[in-house]
Amino acid sequence: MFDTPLQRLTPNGDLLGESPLPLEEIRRLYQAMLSARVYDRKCSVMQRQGRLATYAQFEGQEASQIGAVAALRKQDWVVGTYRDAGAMWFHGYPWVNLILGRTGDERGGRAPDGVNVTPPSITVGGHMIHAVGTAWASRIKGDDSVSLTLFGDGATSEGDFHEAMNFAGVYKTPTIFMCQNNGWAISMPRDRQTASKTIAHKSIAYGVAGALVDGNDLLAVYEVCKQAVDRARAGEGATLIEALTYRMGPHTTTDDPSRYRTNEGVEEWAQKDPIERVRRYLESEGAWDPAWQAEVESEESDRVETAVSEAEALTPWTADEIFEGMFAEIPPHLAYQQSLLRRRP
Amino acid sequence: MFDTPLQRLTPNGDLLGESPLPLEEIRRLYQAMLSARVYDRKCSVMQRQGRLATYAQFEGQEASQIGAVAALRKQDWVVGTYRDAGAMWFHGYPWVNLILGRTGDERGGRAPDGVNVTPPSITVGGHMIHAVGTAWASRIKGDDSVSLTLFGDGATSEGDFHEAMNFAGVYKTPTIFMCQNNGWAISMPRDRQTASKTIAHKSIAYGVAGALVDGNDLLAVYEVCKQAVDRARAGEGATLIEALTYRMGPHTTTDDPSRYRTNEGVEEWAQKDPIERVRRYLESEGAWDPAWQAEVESEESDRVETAVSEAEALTPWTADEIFEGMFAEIPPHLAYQQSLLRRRP
Amino acid sequence: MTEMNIAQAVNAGLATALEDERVVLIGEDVGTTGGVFRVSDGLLARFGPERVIDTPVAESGIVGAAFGMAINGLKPIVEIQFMGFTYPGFDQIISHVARIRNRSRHRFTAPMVIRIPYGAGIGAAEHHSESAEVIYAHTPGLKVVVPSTPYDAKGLLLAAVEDPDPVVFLEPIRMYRAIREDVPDEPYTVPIGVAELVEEGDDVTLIGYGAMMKEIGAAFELLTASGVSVEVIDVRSLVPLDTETIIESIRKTGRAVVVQEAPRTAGFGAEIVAQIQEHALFSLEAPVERVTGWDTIVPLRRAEKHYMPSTEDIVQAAHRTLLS
Amino acid sequence: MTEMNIAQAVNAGLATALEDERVVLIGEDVGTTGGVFRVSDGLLARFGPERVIDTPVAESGIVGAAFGMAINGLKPIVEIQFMGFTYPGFDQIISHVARIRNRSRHRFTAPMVIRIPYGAGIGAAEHHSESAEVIYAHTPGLKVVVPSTPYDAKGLLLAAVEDPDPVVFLEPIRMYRAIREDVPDEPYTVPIGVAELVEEGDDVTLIGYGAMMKEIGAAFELLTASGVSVEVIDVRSLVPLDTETIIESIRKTGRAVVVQEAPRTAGFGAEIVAQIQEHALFSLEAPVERVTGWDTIVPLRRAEKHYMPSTEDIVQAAHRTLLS
Ligand SMILES: Cc1ncc(C[n+]2csc(CCOP(=O)(O)OP(=O)(O)O)c2C)c(N)n1
Ligand SMILES: Cc1ncc(C[n+]2csc(CCOP(=O)(O)OP(=O)(O)O)c2C)c(N)n1
Ligand SMILES: [Mg+2]
Ligand SMILES: [Mg+2]
Repeated sequence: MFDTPLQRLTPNGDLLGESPLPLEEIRRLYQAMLSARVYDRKCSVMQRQGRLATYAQFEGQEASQIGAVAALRKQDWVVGTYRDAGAMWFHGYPWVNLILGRTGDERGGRAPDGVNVTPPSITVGGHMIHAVGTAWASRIKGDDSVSLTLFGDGATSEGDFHEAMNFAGVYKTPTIFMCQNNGWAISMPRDRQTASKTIAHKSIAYGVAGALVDGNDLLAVYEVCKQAVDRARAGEGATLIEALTYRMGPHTTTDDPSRYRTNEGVEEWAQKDPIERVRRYLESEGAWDPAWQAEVESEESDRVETAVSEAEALTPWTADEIFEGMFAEIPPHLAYQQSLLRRRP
Repeated sequence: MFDTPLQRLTPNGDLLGESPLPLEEIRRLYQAMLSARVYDRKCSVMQRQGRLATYAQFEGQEASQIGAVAALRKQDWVVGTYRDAGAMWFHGYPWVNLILGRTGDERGGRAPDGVNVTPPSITVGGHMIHAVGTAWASRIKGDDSVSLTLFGDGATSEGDFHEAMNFAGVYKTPTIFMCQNNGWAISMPRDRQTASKTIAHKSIAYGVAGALVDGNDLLAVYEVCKQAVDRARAGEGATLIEALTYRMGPHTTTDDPSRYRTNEGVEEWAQKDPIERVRRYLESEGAWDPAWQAEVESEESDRVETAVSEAEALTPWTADEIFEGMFAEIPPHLAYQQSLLRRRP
Repeated sequence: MTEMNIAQAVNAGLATALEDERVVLIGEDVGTTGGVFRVSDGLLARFGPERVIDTPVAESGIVGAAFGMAINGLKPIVEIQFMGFTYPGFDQIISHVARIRNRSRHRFTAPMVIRIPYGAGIGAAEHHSESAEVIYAHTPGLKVVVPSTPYDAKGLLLAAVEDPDPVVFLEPIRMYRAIREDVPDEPYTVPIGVAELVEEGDDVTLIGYGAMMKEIGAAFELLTASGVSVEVIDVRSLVPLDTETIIESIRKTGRAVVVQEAPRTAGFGAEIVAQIQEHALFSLEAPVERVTGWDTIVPLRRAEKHYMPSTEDIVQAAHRTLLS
Repeated sequence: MTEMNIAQAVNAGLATALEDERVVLIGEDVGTTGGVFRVSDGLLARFGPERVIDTPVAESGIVGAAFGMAINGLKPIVEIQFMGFTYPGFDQIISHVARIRNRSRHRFTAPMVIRIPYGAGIGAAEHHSESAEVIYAHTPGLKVVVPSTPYDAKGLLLAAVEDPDPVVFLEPIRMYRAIREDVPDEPYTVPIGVAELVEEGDDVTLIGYGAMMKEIGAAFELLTASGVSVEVIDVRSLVPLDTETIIESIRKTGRAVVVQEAPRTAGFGAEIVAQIQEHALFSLEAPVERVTGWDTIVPLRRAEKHYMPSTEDIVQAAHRTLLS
């Protein structure tokens, strides 16, 4: 069980078996991956320029994130982490929100109405159970939304992962647990994180379906997630998916990976790049040309620039505003504290 | 995997395969099970008489507890719960301590020097990781003690179970996880506690050895635990053992099981009683007679009576003494509070 | 009107709340057995297992799942069996429940109630006697209420369910069956953030909440009998605290005893004292007295009485304030 | 003597502590990377992976395993990466670490140190800015210390390691590299439970701890320059609190400002105020002022400054006390 990860596209872009998606859709997802990478790299640069607070790159994980969200419908929920900007954005969370958050502004946390994407979880592990709750509520309310939660290999060590998986198993909630095993939890390599053979094996402990997939393979990720989503929507319960991928960059912009890993892993995984792989496939199908690529990249770059300018143009909160997010109405003790704050010079 | 629990003695007392223990030792363990049952029943009675606070009976689980501890050496650790009095006692924790605790007196929590038995865990789930720590410390200190932790089926749902198992897997600590699956966690039946096929299956999630055993079969429990202890002592890491048993009584003396279960389960399991089973076996081997049984029961009954009298004879704490357990030395703020308390009329 | 005790009043409140389809009750043993205190007795039969949910033993999971339900449109009422078992679920409360409104700038909210039986006095085992209310009171984003009467229990519960924000609802175990009073059969709310002036008097103000109101009531009787004119305030709501009612009283009496069952150091009583001296220092004729539990683990049954603030402690403290 | 900052002083203290074979250091990323703040830099190389232990991401597991080690004869030093990540491990601290001595009547003890970087001021993401010290201060069975200087950092750490009981050791993130001073190379301890009288003065007492000592120091300068005679107390140890030093000072100055970065309601400042009014009410010439963070989530980078108590706030508060 869980011996080899599902693969549909080899690193060379060769299709194995049947494609789960039509070519046009693959082009659309390719474009999304490209966009995500443009965003991701721009953010790293901006962080170095001091325009963003700490930033957590997701380069290398684009297929896991875009492929997973591609299996969802608009009304479904996405509950992810600080490293899941690609997934959040592809489900409708605007770049400008993500960037706002990264400049250090709470307003970034507000998804547009109708977009069921929670703010990125900063603490590790606590958010997965929320996707059990949202999925459960959907069922109680009688709508057929499912909930996708994204998390890392490290997060599986937290007790909350266990409680979330166990609840999902007992109550058969329509939840898809998407573990992006990117090899590292800050400095902790996957094989020191748990002695479990794979993370997919952990599904057994909860009587929940499990799957192991090449996380750098857009088509395989999509296929596995689509099956999980269909099962969930049909009332057959949750699935734990382990997507094997790699964190190409540092943990965050404050991290120095040279303290704990050599470049070997990075070089090895560069050969398995999730974007290049699809590009080769598209090219072999005559569905890719450099001009299109350049156009997408430059358009996306502009879009991100615009988002950054928008975010930066927003006047920071006034002192008064920091009290406004706490309750529906400001209670007397906060009003009093506001008055104390106002007398500051 | 984990399809049928290991059995060595059928409910009729027929031996399957080879006995892991010589007859004399089985007689000794039989006697211990009897003693435990005498204690357990006496406590229930005393609780009804108002002489003990809430009491959690373990009737039906004697083989799981005595069999497990029988596999230990004196210097090993036992880390159990409110329902593990049998195991604690058999590892050297005096009845008088257990009873003191149940009368509502902290002094019951003090194991004699050299007896490595922690006070019973009242909160569910938190103690298992302690047995990872004690085992780990033994290894760091270079002694070859192992640690046995006992817990219930319900406890496996807590996040702390997960973190304990995962640490045990990663660090290969010499820890034996003994889950007494007694079918219930207060009103929650095992099949609503987790969708895992068995609890033993959960070992897979941690890369830890697992075993499923008939928890009402003294010999099988001993055999499985002995193997686990030997592996642990040899540096081969932890084992998760699921012992299938049944809680014959209420959850505690304040519980009313008729609210959530019929008597069927109790009657069914009465046929598989762990003590009667060994009795039949011993009888068939000519190693049991009613006079011996009566003697053991009455001696033990006296011993428990004496323990009760001792416990009750102890003067309750003075007001002053409640401050004395907090720190090695009473710090000024507690001394101040003591002075406030002293001015009480 | 029906005469009932606090357990029954909470039960009645829960039944009323569950009439709203968005409300679910979730916790360990809340269904089949009706809860370890029988507070949810009969609700499973009436509202079904989809709305009255028995869970595995996993407090973080319970709070976290309820939180997920809340952000997706439901109004969960969580029961944690005893306050000592909230700690494993504490991260969910502090890191998620209390923060989602701010984190998402009102896009997602957690209109949920977390019911926690709390307090000592019944000779229970360790962890069954906790009074850790100050932890919640100190956590921004939570409201914290504590009824001490059947009427308030039902009314505050329904106010908590109505509230658009998370409310920690503390149920004093020792009081569950200690008093009975007439409670309206209709739905009604007791507003959160409003203290109750239980007795009016001129010489000294006794301030408390939860199970301590019983000791305060007894102290009131004794003090009154000895000729002292005593004002009594049941705080009822720790957050938001009704500072005004307290300060007004101190301005009148100039003396106060603040009673809390929790350990002394940095308990909620300290906050009340701090606010009194902030707003009414020059009205004080004597130091405000704190009558509290000690900075010890609540002792087990045989010595528990040494821990509990008693009527006599309160009477003595009141007399001390009257000395200066 | 070597000039060092707080991060280096803690590092030096850890290295000294690890000379004792019973001491282990355990936490996320404490080994290979030397901790996210590099506070344990070099210790893995020096003491090996059995004594400097990188762990999975599991705070409850870390505290619980260390606790198990402690009752079996070791003296673990736990690092939790940020205070916001202690909550998942909170149950272990409150239910086990703080209680085992009482529960086992001294048979088992938990001589361990729980190191927690805490506090805001570096523009970090949510959960990286917490000041939840009062939760520990309110928990019976724990000692709680907070150094604000390199000298105290090393000395208090070594005192905490020596202490036979569990000590929560809070490291003010904002101060890690903010100041440098000479620190003895030899082992030494700063006693737990003793406040430091940093400055002597007659008009008003400024009281604080941790990162707030920096603001207090700046306020001291400004106030002194404007002719006010200011006394400054660095509490250093929340539990046990050095009440005597505080009360003595108030008896002299009659005025005080208590500063805490944590949210206002029921923060540790309230306890200090409560004790002042208990023991020195009639010495007070003015209400004790509390300068605190607000009952909000610490805002993210762009608005964080609105949360943080500032030098100016303290100066103003001091002036207010001088008005009456
Ligand atoms: C409860 C908690 N503990 C610790 C941290 C510090 N921390 C941030 S990310 C991280 C590693 C997470 O690894 P993984 O889950 O694999 O996700 P990745 O960063 O690789 O995407 C840690 C330990 C945290 N944010 N929250
Ligand atoms: C953290 C915590 N949550 C809840 C409880 C209340 N409680 C006491 S025993 C119990 C059920 C435990 O079931 P199981 O682990 O199967 O053990 P058993 O009682 O069957 O021996 C519960 C929920 C508790 N003591 N601690
Ligand atoms: Mg990772
Ligand atoms: Mg059980």
